[in-house]
Parts: sequence; C-alpha cells; structure tokens
Amino acid sequence: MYLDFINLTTVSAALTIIGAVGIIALAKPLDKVIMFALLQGGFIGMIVAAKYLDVAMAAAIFDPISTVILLIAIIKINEVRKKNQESQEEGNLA
Amino acid sequence: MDIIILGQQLMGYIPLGDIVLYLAPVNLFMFASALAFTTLIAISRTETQVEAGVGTLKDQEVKVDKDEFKIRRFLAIVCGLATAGAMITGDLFNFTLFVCLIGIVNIGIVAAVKQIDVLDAAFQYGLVAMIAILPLFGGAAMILASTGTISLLEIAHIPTTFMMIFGSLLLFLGVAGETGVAPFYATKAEMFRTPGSPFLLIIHLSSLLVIIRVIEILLIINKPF
Amino acid sequence: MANILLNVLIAFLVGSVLFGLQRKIMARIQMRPGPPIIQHLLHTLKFFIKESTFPKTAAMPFYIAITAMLSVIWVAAIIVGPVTQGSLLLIFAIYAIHKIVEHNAGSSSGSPYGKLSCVRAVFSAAAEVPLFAVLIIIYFKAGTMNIAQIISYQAANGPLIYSIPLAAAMFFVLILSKAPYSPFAITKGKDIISGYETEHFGLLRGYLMMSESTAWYMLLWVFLTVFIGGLSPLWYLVGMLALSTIVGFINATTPILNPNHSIMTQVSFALIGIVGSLVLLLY
Amino acid sequence: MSRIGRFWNSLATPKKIPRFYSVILGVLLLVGFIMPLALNDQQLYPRPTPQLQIDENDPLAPYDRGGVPLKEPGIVKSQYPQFSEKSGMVTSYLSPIAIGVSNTTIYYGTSIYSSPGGLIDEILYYSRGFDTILESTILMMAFVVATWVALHFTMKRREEE
Amino acid sequence: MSASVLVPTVVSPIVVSLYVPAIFTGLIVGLIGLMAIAYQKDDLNALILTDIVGMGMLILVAAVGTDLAEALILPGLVVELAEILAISEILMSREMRKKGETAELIPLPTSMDMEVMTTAPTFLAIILIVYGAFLSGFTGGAVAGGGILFYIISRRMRGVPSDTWEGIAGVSGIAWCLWLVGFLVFFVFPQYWLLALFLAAFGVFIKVAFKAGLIGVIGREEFNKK
Amino acid sequence: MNETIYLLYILSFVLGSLLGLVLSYRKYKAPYAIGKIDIMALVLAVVGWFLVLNSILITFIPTYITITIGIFLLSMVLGMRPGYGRNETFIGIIVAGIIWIIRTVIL
Amino acid sequence: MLNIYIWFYTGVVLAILGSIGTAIGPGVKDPLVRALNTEIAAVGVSLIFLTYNHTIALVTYIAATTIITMILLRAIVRLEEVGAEL
Repeated sequence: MYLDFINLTTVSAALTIIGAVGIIALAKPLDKVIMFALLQGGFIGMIVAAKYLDVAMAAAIFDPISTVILLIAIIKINEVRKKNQESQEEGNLA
Repeated sequence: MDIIILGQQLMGYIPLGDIVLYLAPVNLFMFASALAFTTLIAISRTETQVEAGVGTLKDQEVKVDKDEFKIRRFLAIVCGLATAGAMITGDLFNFTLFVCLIGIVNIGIVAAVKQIDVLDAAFQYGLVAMIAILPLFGGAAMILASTGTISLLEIAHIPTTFMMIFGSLLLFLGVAGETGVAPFYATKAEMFRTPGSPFLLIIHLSSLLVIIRVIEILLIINKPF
Repeated sequence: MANILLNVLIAFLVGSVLFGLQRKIMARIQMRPGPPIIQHLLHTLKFFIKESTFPKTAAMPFYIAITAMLSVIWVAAIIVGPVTQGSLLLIFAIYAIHKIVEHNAGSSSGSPYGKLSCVRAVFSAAAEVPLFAVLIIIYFKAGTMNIAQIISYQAANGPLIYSIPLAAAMFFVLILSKAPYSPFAITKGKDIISGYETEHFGLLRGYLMMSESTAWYMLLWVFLTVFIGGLSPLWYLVGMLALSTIVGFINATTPILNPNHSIMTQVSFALIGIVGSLVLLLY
Repeated sequence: MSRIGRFWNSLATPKKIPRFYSVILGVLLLVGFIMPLALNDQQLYPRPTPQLQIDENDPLAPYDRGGVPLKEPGIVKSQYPQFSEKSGMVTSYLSPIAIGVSNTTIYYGTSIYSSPGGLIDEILYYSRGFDTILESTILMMAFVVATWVALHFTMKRREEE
Repeated sequence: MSASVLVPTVVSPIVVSLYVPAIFTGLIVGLIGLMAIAYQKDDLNALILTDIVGMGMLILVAAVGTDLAEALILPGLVVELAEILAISEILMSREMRKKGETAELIPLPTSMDMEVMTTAPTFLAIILIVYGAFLSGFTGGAVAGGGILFYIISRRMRGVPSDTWEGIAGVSGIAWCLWLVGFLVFFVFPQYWLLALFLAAFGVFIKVAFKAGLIGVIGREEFNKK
Repeated sequence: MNETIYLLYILSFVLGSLLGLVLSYRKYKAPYAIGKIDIMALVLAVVGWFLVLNSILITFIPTYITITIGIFLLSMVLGMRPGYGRNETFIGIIVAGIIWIIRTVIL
Repeated sequence: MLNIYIWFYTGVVLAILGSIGTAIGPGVKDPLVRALNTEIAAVGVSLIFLTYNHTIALVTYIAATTIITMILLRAIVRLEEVGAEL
C-alpha cells in the first residue's frame, strides 16, 4: 500500500529535491550542471503529472538551452581563469 | 461615478477598461507641471560645465556630446511622460508600473555618462531599484489580496484592515527605493554631478511628484475613520 | 482675478518686508546695525532695472524658463491658498516643484557653484520630503485635506497646534530650512556664493527673489492657517512677524551645518515628529 | 555626537545604500510574519479550483471561461464592465489553429489560450491594456539603455583601438 | 460544463488556505535575499542576489491565485528581466572604464567543438520560433526570443553589421507602435476588437522576440560597424 | 475689500520706508548717531504711532485713512538708514501706547 | 488534491532551499556558483505557479529565466575577463 505513493508526482518531487541538494552541495560547476539536469527532469515530470503537456514541451526545450548556455559560460570562465593565472605567474617570474 | 477623493471633487475620468485615470485638481496640477517640464526639456540644450583644470590656470569645459545628448533627451522625455501618467492613474498596479518605468529611465539617463563615480552611483541606484520591485509589486498584491480590487476609486470605499496598512507600507518603501528618496538619496545626489541639467531635472521632478502622489494614494488606502 | 492680483501683491510685499525684518533682527542680535527693513524689497526691485546678461555656458531656454516657472508656481500657490482655500496637498505639490526649480536654477547655468547648490538641493529634498508626513498627520486629525474645511474644523475643535504640536514643530523646521542663513539652508550657504542664484543676473534674479518672498509668505500663511486656524489679516500679519522673529533669532545664533548633518538632523526631527505624533494620535 | 556625525556621513556613500535599504526592507518584511494575513475570497477574475478543469478533460483547461468564438462572450468578472463594451469576447475567441488544436488533444489548453484570444489576452490587452503598454515600454527602455551602453562602450572596442 | 465550474464567484478554498504559506514563502525568500545583499560586499554578487528578491515578489503576486494575479505576474517578470539587463550592462561598463578596456575580444570559448553546438541550435530555434508564433503575445515573444537568442549565440558566424542591428531594432519599435494602435482600437472602435487583438498580440510578439534576439547579439560581443 | 485695505497699509509702509531711507541718506552723512534725537523724526514717529494705535479717536475721517497715514509716517522713521530713527520709534511707540492704554482704560 | 499540495510544498522547499543556497551555500563567493544556485529557486517559483495553474505565466517564466541566466552569465564572464575587483 505504500506503493500507492510512488507515482509520477512523488518521484518527480524526490528528483527535484535531490537535484536541488546536489546543486547546492557539489562545488564544481560541471557537477552542478549535471545535477541541474536532474532538477529540470523532476520539474518536467511534475508538469506532466499536472497534464499540461505543452508547458512540459516548452520546459523540455528550454532545459537543454539553459544547459548549453551554462556549459559555454563554464568553459569560457575556466579558460579566462587559466589565462589570468598564467599571466599572473609570468608576472611573478618577471 | 460621482466620487470625492480626499475632499476633492473629481473633474473627470478617462476609462481604459479596468484602468480608470481620474482627474482631481491635485492630480491635474501635477500632471500639467510634469508635462510643462517635459516640454521644456524637449526644447532645451544642455549647459556646459566649467571646471578648474588641474595643474593649469585654465578652465576646463565639460560638455555633453551629441550621441549622449540625443539618448538622454529621449529618455528624459519618456521619464517626463511616465511621471505625468503616474500622476493621474487611478489604478494601483498601473501606478507601480509607472514608477518602475521612471526608475529604469532614471538609471538610463545617468548611465549614458562617462564618469566612473556617476556610473557607480547609477549602478547602486539600479540595485536599490531592483530590490524595490519586491515591496512595490508585493505591496500592491497584498492590497489586492485583502480588498479584492486594485482600483483606487473602489479601495476608497473599503474599510482599512491591518493587511492593507502593511501592504501600503511596503508600497511606500518600494516607491521610496525606486525613486530614491530619503534616506536612500546618496546614490541620487551623486548622479547629479554630471552635466546635462535639463535631464537631471526630470529625475528629481519624477521622484518628488511621485512621492506626493504616493502620499495621496496612502491616504486613499488607509482611511483613519 | 483682481482678488488674485491683490493677494499676490500682498504676498510679495509682506514676504520681502519679512525677509528684511529677519535680516535686521539677526543683525541686531549680532551687534550690527543691519540693513533697513525695506532693503530686501529694494534689492528685488533693483534687479528689475539692472542689465540682464546670460552666461555662455547656460542651458538656454531652460535657464530662463526656470525663473518664470518659479514665479508661476508660487502664484498658483496663492490661488490655491488664500484665494480659493483649496487642497493642502496641492500646496505641497507646489512646494515639491519649488524644490525642483531651485535645484535646476542651480544646475542650468553651468557654474560649479550652481552645480554644488543643485547637488545639495537634491540632498535636502531628501530631508524635506519626510516632513510631508505633517500632511498625513493633519489628515488623520482633521479628516480632510481641504484648507477651508481645516479652518472650520479648527473653529469647532480648537487650533490644531494644541492637539498635534509635534507636527507643528516639524512644519516649523520645514519653514526654518527655507529661511536664508538658517542652519539648514545648505543650498544657499555662503561657501557656494549665492547657491543656485549665483549665475542669475538682472531681470531673472529679480523674478527669483520675488518668488522667494512670495514663497516665504505662503509658507508662513500655511503654517498659521493650518495650525492656528482662520485669522483676520491683522492677526496673520502679527503671526508672520512673530514667526519671522523666531526664525531670525534661531538663524542669528546657529552655525550652518554640513550638508550631511543638516539633512540627517532634519530627518531625525521628522522621525521623532512622525513617531511622536502617531503615538499621540493613537493615545 | 561625533559618532552620529560619522554615521550620517557614511550614509552618503553610494555603495552603502543598497545594503542599508535591504536592511530596512528586511525589518519591514519581518513585520509581515506577525500581521494577520488572509486572502479575501471576493476577488476580481476568480478562477476555478486548480486542476479542476484538466481533471474533467476539458480541452481548453485551465483557461476555459465559456462563450462561443465570435458569437457569445465568455464569463469574466471585471472591475468596470461598463467601460469595456466587448467584455468577454476576447476571452471566448479562439483562432482557427487553436480550434483545430483543441479538437485534436485535451492537453494543449495553455497554448490554445495564449495564442490570440483567451482570458489572459483579454486582461492584458483589453481591460488592463494600459499596464501592458507600460510593461513593454519598460522592456524597451531597459533595452535602449543596455544597448546604448553596449554599443558605445562594452562592444565597440575594436574601432577605438 | 456548468458556469460555476467555468468561473466560480469566489476564490476556491484551496487557494485561500494556501495563501498564508505562500505569502510566508515569498517573505522568507525575499528576506534571505535581502539579508544576503546586506552582508554582501561584492557588487556582482549583489546583482545576482536581487534575482532572488525578485522571485520573492513573484511568489507574493502569484499567491492571490486569480486570473488577474496571473496577468500581473507578467509585468513583474518583465520588469525584473529589464532591470537586470540594464543594470548588468552598467556594471560592466563601469568596471571596464575603471580598468581601461583591457578585455579580450572573443567572448565565446575558443575551443568549442561540442556536438550540440552544431546540430541542436537550428532545430531547437525553429521549434521555439514556430511555437512562439503560435502562442503570440508576451509569452510567445519570450519563447521565440529565447530561440533566436540561442541560435545567435551558438552560431560561429561573427560580426553583425550595424545596419542589420538598427533594422531589427527598428522593426521592434514599429511593432511597438502597431501594438499601441491595437490598444487604442480597443477603446475607440470596440467593434473591431478582433483586429485590435491581433495587432496587440503580434505587435508584442514581434517586439519581445526581436528584443530578446538582440540580447543574444550583445552576448556575442562582436559588433562590426559597416 | 478687507484685503485691499491691508494692501493699502503695506504699500504705505513700503513707500514710507523708501521715502524715509532716501531722506535720511540726504540728511545724515555720518554712519551712526548715538544718543542724538532728531526732533523732526520724533514728531513723525509720535504722530504716526498715535494715528495707527488710536485711529478711533479721530472720528471725522474713516479709520483706514488715518491708519494709512499713520503707517506712512511711522515707517518713514522706522525705515531710516541704519543707526538712525531707533530712539524716535521707541519714544513714539511708548507715547502712543500710553495713550492707547489710557483710552482703553478710561473709555 | 494531494498532488496540489505536493507541488506547492516542493515548490516552497525548493524556493527557500534555493535562496538559502544562493545566499550562504558552499562556494558562493564564486559568482558562477551563485548564479547556478538561483536556478533552484527559479524552479521552486515555477512549481508554485504550477500549483495555482498560472500556466501561461509559467511558460513565460521558463523562457525569461533562460534569458536572465544568460544575461547574468555574460556579466560574470565579462567581468572575470576584465579582471574586475569589485
């Protein structure tokens, strides 16, 4: 009878909360992006449970977009930081 | 609709669906003066600031260059119109939107300048303006929740509850932040150090007129009797 | 129409003479002979026959229009106040526009002194705006914004100055901040020459000074009307003389404050006044 | 006294203002927790219980407010019905595509009602149209400001060098 | 479907019972954001935190739970977006002026050979734009704008001619006017409400979509003045 | 109507001070006069203050005319150049005040 | 009906958790981490919208969040590039 509680809504709720905790707890940005996918997955699940499929579709399309934007930013920022560090070391050497 | 607001007979109203603009003497006066100043701004050129040069005996002229002049004049006119609108609107939410428009345009007017200090002040003012949208819309929403309407003409008949007082306090703080009045004035006064007096006028004009208007609105919402 | 003209003339003359009186009183307190009482009026008139010049750096139509604007708004204040006894809120709106004009008269010339005065005007507006709370307190007490109704309320229930003394004190601070040489007069402090008027010469200066006198008269008139009630013209005159004398005493004996301090003092006054008045009202 | 003076001076630094403002606002928000808060249930434009329409398999859920497109107005409870003559018509309107979609599936109500016509459009464009003017003007002004700054400074580096 | 199911006379009891928790959530979220800003020394972090404060506002408005509340969320959302856009630009401009223009020219990662970047953008952008056009209005504008933005940002092609830029900005200005006309038609000629509706819906759609798209162009940082 | 009369008073005050100022600059060259009393000014002051405070006593002229004249006269003394006309004004006020007190007490 | 409560309270938890995470979470000194953490609160707010059936607002919000994220990340990257000390 406890199995009754396992439906789309509760599973998605669990997913989102795991995702949220994961995003906060993991320090590395790339790990965060992975957990972010989990969070988004749970969120879309909930919208589906509410039977608004068009909203779920929009959310599903925007999900990868935000992920890609996040990835671009993370790659870029790592590059910038590496370069800054190098130039700083060069400065130290000089 | 024969309504008396704060002891003033309405001189007329402009219905735009649920949003009704009303014209009472005070509102009309402030509306007219906002428009008058806006016209003045539209036809004026800017002043040239003369400052003592460092290390020489010569004076240094600080001018507003042409690009900057155009954009700032445009924003100033928009700000003037928004102020004029905020004076006569009879709808709480409409008012908050006018105030937001004033806030963002004010930031824009000073953001076009080159001095770092002024830009810094503009940014800090922008931060306050952004924070202020919480009390601004939150207050309006709270008044909506407790009265079921956001038309000032209707709220004028509804007895005050604690929630309305709280909402109106939030609203007031929101307007204070969005237009930068005491004691959040420092950011604003810094912005006035840049040349371009006619455009700066509108910043000050909007904030003072909006404060008067928000006092009127607070009195409409909170009825002491 | 004639009535308006009459009141404007009275306001201008009385305001000028009161300013003169105030200077005289300050001078006497400071052991100087001081100028004749009529001096301020003569100054004002003198500017109308002086040559007008315009700075090359000024923001043009604006620089001139701003003086006209100042005159217009105070004439409007007289129409709202003594002539038609309209809404108090309107007078405060006019006061707000006065602040704006003051600020922009300063900045439109391009002079650094005017600019400083302008920055200070913005500062001080921040301090004077809380004093608008007086309005709210009056409304809470009298239940109306209409000057005529406030007068009749006072005729029935006694002057408001007894029931809301703190509001009266706050309003007095507002009046004080508009008086020349007052501790709060940072926009016209002598460290920035004549503040916003520095670069207005001749006719324009004349208009500015004329409007200032009118403004002073109107502020006193509002104070007397709102807190003491409808008086006969003679008693208005006596009240205005008394207020000007008190202001003169204060101005003669206090230094001008640093801008930040001036504002925060006023804000503190306002805070104490608002909280105190509300407590009194609820109590 | 001098400490007060210094405090007053510190309030004049722009950088402190947002912090100061947020502290004041925070204190005011704290007051909200002890206020008696309750939703007045007599609201304008009330909507059915959440999920009610979708559970009844209404193809237009959750925005179905009745009415026949172009013929009969939908049900709206606006503030001043006397000022909007065609009140309810926009609510009931469905564009031809929307009608097609609604006949196909029951899960696309949101899309149907955010294409031209529908309740939100009625509120946003008709009864509270002025709000939308401001809203999009705000967006436009923010955009004007941002692009001006961007074009004149943050992006235009190559030519200047 | 009875009329009471379609539109009840009062707000449903569930919404009323959820009001207090929702308001408290809004207040708590706002409070956390505000306190964090109060302790924050860093301007950029303060800017990010104002986003949280804005969310508090959205919750407060949403909690009313009527159609009107939903219509009021949209302006709030737009205001938040607009202000973040303007203020972040000012912050950047300030810092760059302070530092004296030492920034790199290329904003995107130099080595960005991800598979998604070559295949996904066109597809996603087309879906979003078509869907956005179907939705129309603000919602549609935001959706389609997001699509355009994503497309522009992930394309390799660099350099937007100044004319194109001004052209797009001009179109969105015209769309705005279109939409004002629509608004006027609603009240001046109520019998043409359908025309007004379409003017309004598509005017706003075009405007918002292009504006969002242009944000993407700013994001590409490259601007070639020809 | 009431206000017109007050305007009249104010105008006469202004004109009187103006005249007094001009005349006193003509008459006195030294910046100060300590202890000296100008008989002419004394007469003006006494008459002026008398007329203003006790206008009722002169029954054959409307009061506003007497007050206007009185204000004109007293303001001539009051408006003299700095350092002059002070003592005269005080004496005038005292004399007129005594008469006023006597009048109110007796009548 | 239970579903509504689950959505609502999950939304509440996410919004509060997200804002706490944004305010004082581990490593939030890095603006990138902070900006990422705001996404949690955004999802929380979305769920609250879903509870009240504000679906059109929800769609708009999802799109707007993406745009806001992009604006914020752009600012972060740009400032990092300039080497700004705020």
